[in-house]
Amino acid sequence: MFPWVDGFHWSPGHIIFLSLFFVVVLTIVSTFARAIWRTASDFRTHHAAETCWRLNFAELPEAERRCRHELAGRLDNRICPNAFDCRHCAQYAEFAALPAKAASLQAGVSFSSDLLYHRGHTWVRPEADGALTIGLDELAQHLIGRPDSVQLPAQGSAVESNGVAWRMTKNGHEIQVRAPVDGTVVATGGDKQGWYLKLRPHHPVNLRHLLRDAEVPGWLAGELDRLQLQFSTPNAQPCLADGGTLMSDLMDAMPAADWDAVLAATFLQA
Amino acid sequence: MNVRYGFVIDLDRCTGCGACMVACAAENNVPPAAPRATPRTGLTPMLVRKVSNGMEGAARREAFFPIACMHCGNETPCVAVCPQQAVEVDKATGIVVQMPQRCLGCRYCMTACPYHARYFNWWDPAWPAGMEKSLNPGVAVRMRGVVEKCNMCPARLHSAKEKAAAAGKKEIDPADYIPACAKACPTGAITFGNLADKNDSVFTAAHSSSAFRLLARLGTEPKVYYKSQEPWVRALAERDSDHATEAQHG
Amino acid sequence: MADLLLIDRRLIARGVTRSSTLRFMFWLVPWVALVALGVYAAALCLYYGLNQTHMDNRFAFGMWIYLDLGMIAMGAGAFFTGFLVYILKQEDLKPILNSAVVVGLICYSGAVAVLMVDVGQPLRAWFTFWHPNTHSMLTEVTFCITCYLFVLILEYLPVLLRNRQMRKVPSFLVFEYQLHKMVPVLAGLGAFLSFFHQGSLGGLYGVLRGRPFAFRQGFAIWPSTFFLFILSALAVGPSFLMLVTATAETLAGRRLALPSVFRKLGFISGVLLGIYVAAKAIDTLIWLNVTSRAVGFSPWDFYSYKPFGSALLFLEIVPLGLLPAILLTLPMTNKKRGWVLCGAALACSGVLLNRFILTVQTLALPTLPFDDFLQYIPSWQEVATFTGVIAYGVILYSLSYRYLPLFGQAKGVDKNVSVG
Amino acid sequence: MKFTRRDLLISTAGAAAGLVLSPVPWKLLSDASIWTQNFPWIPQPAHGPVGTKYSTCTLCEGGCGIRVRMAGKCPVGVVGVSAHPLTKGALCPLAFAAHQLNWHPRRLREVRHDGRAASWSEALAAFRKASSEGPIGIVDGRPGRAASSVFEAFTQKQQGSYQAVLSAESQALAPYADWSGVPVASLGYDMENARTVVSFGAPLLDGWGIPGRFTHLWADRAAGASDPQLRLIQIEPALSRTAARAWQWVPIRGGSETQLAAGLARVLLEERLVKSAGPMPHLTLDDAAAQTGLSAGGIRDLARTMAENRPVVAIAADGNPAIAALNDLLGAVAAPGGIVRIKEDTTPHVPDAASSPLRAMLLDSTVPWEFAAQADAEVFRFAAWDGGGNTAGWLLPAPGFLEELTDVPTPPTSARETYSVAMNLAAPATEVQSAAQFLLNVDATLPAVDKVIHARCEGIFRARQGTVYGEQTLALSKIDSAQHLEEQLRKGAVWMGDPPRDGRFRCELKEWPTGVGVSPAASWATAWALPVLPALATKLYQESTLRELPVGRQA
Repeated sequence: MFPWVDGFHWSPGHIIFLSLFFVVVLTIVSTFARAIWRTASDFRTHHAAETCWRLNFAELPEAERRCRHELAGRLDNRICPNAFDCRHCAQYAEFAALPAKAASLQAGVSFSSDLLYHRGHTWVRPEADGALTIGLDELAQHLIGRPDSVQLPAQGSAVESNGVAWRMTKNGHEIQVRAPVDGTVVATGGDKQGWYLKLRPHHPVNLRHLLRDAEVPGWLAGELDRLQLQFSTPNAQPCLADGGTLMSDLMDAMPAADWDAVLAATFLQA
Repeated sequence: MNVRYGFVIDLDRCTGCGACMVACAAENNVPPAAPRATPRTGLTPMLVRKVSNGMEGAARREAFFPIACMHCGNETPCVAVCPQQAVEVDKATGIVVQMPQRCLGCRYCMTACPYHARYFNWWDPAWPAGMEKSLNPGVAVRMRGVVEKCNMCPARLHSAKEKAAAAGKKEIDPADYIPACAKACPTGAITFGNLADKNDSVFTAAHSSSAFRLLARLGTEPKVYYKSQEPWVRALAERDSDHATEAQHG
Repeated sequence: MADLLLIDRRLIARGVTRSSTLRFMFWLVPWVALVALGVYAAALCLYYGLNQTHMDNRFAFGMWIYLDLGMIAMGAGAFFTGFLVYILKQEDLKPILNSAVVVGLICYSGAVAVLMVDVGQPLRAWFTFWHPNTHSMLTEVTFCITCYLFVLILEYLPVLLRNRQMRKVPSFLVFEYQLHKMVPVLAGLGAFLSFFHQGSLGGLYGVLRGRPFAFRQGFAIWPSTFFLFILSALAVGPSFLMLVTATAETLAGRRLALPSVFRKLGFISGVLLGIYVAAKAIDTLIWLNVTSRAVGFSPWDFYSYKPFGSALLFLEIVPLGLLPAILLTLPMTNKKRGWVLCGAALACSGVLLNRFILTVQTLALPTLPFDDFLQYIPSWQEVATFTGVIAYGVILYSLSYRYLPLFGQAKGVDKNVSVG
Repeated sequence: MKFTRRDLLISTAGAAAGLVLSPVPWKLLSDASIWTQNFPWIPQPAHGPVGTKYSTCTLCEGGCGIRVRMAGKCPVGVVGVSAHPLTKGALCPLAFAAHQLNWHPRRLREVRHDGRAASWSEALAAFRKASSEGPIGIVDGRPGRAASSVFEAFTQKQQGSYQAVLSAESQALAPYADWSGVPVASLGYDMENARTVVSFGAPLLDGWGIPGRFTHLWADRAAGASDPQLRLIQIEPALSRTAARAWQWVPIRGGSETQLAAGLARVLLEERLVKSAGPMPHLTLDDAAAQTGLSAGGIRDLARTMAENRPVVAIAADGNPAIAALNDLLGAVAAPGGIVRIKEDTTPHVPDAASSPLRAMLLDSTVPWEFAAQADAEVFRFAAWDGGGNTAGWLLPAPGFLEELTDVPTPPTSARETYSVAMNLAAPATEVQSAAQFLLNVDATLPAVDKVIHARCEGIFRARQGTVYGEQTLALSKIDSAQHLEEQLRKGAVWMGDPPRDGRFRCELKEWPTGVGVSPAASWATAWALPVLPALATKLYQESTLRELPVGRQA
């Protein structure tokens, strides 16, 4: 194999053969190494969370990738091509100018027009001091009720948009909640406080990608429809009375439901 | 001097006693047959095969073909196929050397050999208790899972070379190097020598009119010559294409 | 048990329906049993040596080498589909690419595993790399198959990392993404390696000067069987993929690939098979009239031993060669799924028969004038190892199908995601 | 700092990469390959100096010269001695692996009595007791050795009986001895001067007599030639190894050798193809043809061939008197190329009348296991290898191959008298005693084997004739002392006597004999007295189809 190993010949056939072999081996090794290197550099340059999110987004069912403008009734049918990041959407302004349909949601889940909503069922509230408070929306709270445990990031650690903001467990299910915005953690709350994180944004804050106004009821209506569908398995208890209120602590109330699928769809896991 | 060792085997002198087979095995520390070994799984670097003229009754004739590695001199089939150079043709002697310690036991060489002169160690080499003391010193025992064949008794060549070196000679005395089978043959049917030396008796024998080689038409230039005056033996050996149908009926 | 159900559920991608855990486990039981038996048989062979087989000094190659030749021919779909998709840009074949990679990985890893049992001293397998004899077809095969196995593993890795639980690890997901971007390089490399080892497997027999039944003349250092094996592997790879897909469809009870994919694969397979059959016919004629006669053998005598009659040669070339080539290419039959699958099955049988004849008949035929025609019946250990590898393939494919996105679930990942 | 999953992955990958780049995997690979080359369960041949000794093979009566390679006191190889006057370097296939025999699994390793382990002292006590109670019979498989003298001396003193079991070759010579009064041991075949050898089933090319003597003759004068100097005609039902290579093979019905001999004699006499007018057999030619399965013409042609190519000698596989009578008719008795007398000064040997009934029998290790001892006698069976089956009485481990000092007298069939000595070159693998040594322990006044050998050497030296074939070939007259002669013989030389000055003897044959010999299976086993085969004999019958495993033998 090498000139110092028995059986090596300085003949053209031998040299050609071994050269090709080493080229092939080097190609395989370098391909593998390059993939590892690029992975590492993605993490170093904070692109990893973004990449993960986009790969995840691509795997989501079409129904879960609908454009906010469709939810608001401005458009009839549009699948988001930007992984819900409207900051990069070239057509945002064009669509946002269209008139929205009047929101008329009475699905037993409330929302606040003060809050900006992320599609992963979190809300963002800009504070006067420039910090952003983040909490779980009402629908998610109804589903989970009181979590068994909450694992919050340490103060001072960085949270990336669409990355994991915090983790919770409930009845053996691990729930990863996606962060609606980038920022450094300045304070942590919990389910008792009604909010979970306070972040200080890294850059001048742009919250264009978060849902607001007429988009929120449209979105929630769709989410409730989905839940209705997911709970309507033969052995599931009735949970959403028609037009009624969403029961609280559904995970405890309906242990037989396919919570794996429900939670994944709710928190945007492919 | 150019040395090309080879055998000339006079089939007319062969009585099929099998002394060459036993002597070969004893010299090269070939293990005795494993309990389940058969002629198809045996280790017989030298193998005497019985052939007949295919007739029955008083007209039947039998002869014996001692078959060892033919040490092919051209396009040696086993050398080219070995993936890891465990087979080599020794340039100085023309001996096709099998190196068991290099062999991984893929058996490709065995499929390549038209003479079926290569053998696989299907079992661990084993002797009855104590019998390992009777092994030939200086000849390593091959392990299970490798291919072996006639290497023309390398230990004998080695000691002949040592003897020549001790005497300050460059070339060995031909009398010092005779493989076990040729030495053992009680009728002198197996003769060994330098086929490239015009003065060697095997040269004359190999070029006699009654000499022939098996499957010579494959073009591999085997270095084992056979001799026979008996027409049916020659006809059998040189019968190449039409044997198939006959063998099937016979 | 409940945990097992939960684990199973959590491994299945969201939004796809798979059979119940229990049913899947029942499906696996016989295959796991076969693998266990195969592992036991292989362990016997490794511990006691190859005397556990019915191979012998004449039949130095047996069932296992046949299995290797057959599996590697069938696994050709992996490199060929990759080549079609990434190099020839046949994007419509992309939905079956992952399935092709799994089939390839199964065939190659199975073949390598069996080879490790088949050699007498597996611990010395690396000698081939350390002291390579570059004249040997087996060296070429060993080098290429080993390298290609790594390529297949690298191609399989992105598929594996796209499993629902795997992808939850961010670094896995990012690595999968980065590796996936480089798959075209791997596809090209795979095509290069496969070209050589498929050919070298054919050359394995074609160079055997001492076996006039197998010996062929050729081009440069490669005998004609080198090229015939490449062609036949190219032809039969897509056919085998179709058969695997159709079987998976039957078992899953749903369509996994578009009819257009079948039509396209069938057509490619058919055209290549046609070329192969023509080349094989010409090669056979040259061998009959020139090659074997040059070394003094009357070729028809090779066919005088039953059951290896000349009918087998005819069977290989016409009903299992020409016929499927026509079925797969003719527009009338190419459109019908049934006919395409029938053609694919015939094509696969033809190539498997070709490998069988080259392995078994070559060794059974006598060469010396006083040799006999030999029979060889594999031992149970050989059969068990053989079926163990097949069962391993079924299990790996079943698991991959259940937990990984094998068919077209990777909707436009590359196009829509832009990072950086 | 917290150790995250990511850190774990990175450190694992780093460790793997570091391991690959370190020498560890390469060292492991290389060690693994070295290990595969020297699996601990594979025997390693001995190292150290290897010497060479010359001796005589004692596995059968053939008396072949052997050159033994010795690693210390352990024989590691056997080859022929090309300077040997009888064998010219030839050996039977089994001799090449004879050095394995001492480790044969059926080697007797302990004294056994009625199947149970016993001791030498118990055996000695039992034998002493038996010997005091009644006559002892000693059976010898190879008469004429120094040990045979010890046996005879014991039986003479003890009023017992000495009995010799003759080999098939010796039995074939017995009719001539009976008719002429010359002892069997003084007769031989002068095949070197024959032009035709007609074998009635004797395996001439397969271990008969002295393996190598006739095969050499045949190879040099007959092999392959259509009109050879030496015609070998094999009369045998099956196409044996000898028949296959014979000039002519005459397949006859099994056991009809007597009838064929009679038929041939009738043709010879009727057609006056022979000078003598011996007794005419009663059998007609047509009856002979019918009984042998040959045609009358075939028998006539055979008789003519024999008569035309004289000297001719017929060789029986057993003691068939009809074949001896045929030789007498052909003029092959006491004639060149026929049955010859190899020494003149021996007095006819009259076997001791068995003093019945015997109290006990001592069977020497040379006695075949097929020998049936007197049923009610206590049996002391000496053997190096267990022949199986017979476990009654005493089983006494005897010296194996090259483990005993013994002498080798003229082998049967030899045309010349010979004498050689086999030394105890090998260290016995177990505690062994030869029968002669055992008797010496019983009665210390008996002559010891080495004393007898010494006396025989003195006798040969005094006769001042013959040649010694050793390191050099020397006429005996050139050797200065009996001491020197014995030294030479102990180093592996062989003495060969000159032909007797007067080799005349006559067979008195009044009428054609009607007795029938027992036709033994003409296989290699006839030349193999031992119950076991060397391990490597498996090459011949198990790993190839060259031979069949002799009945009752085992490797």
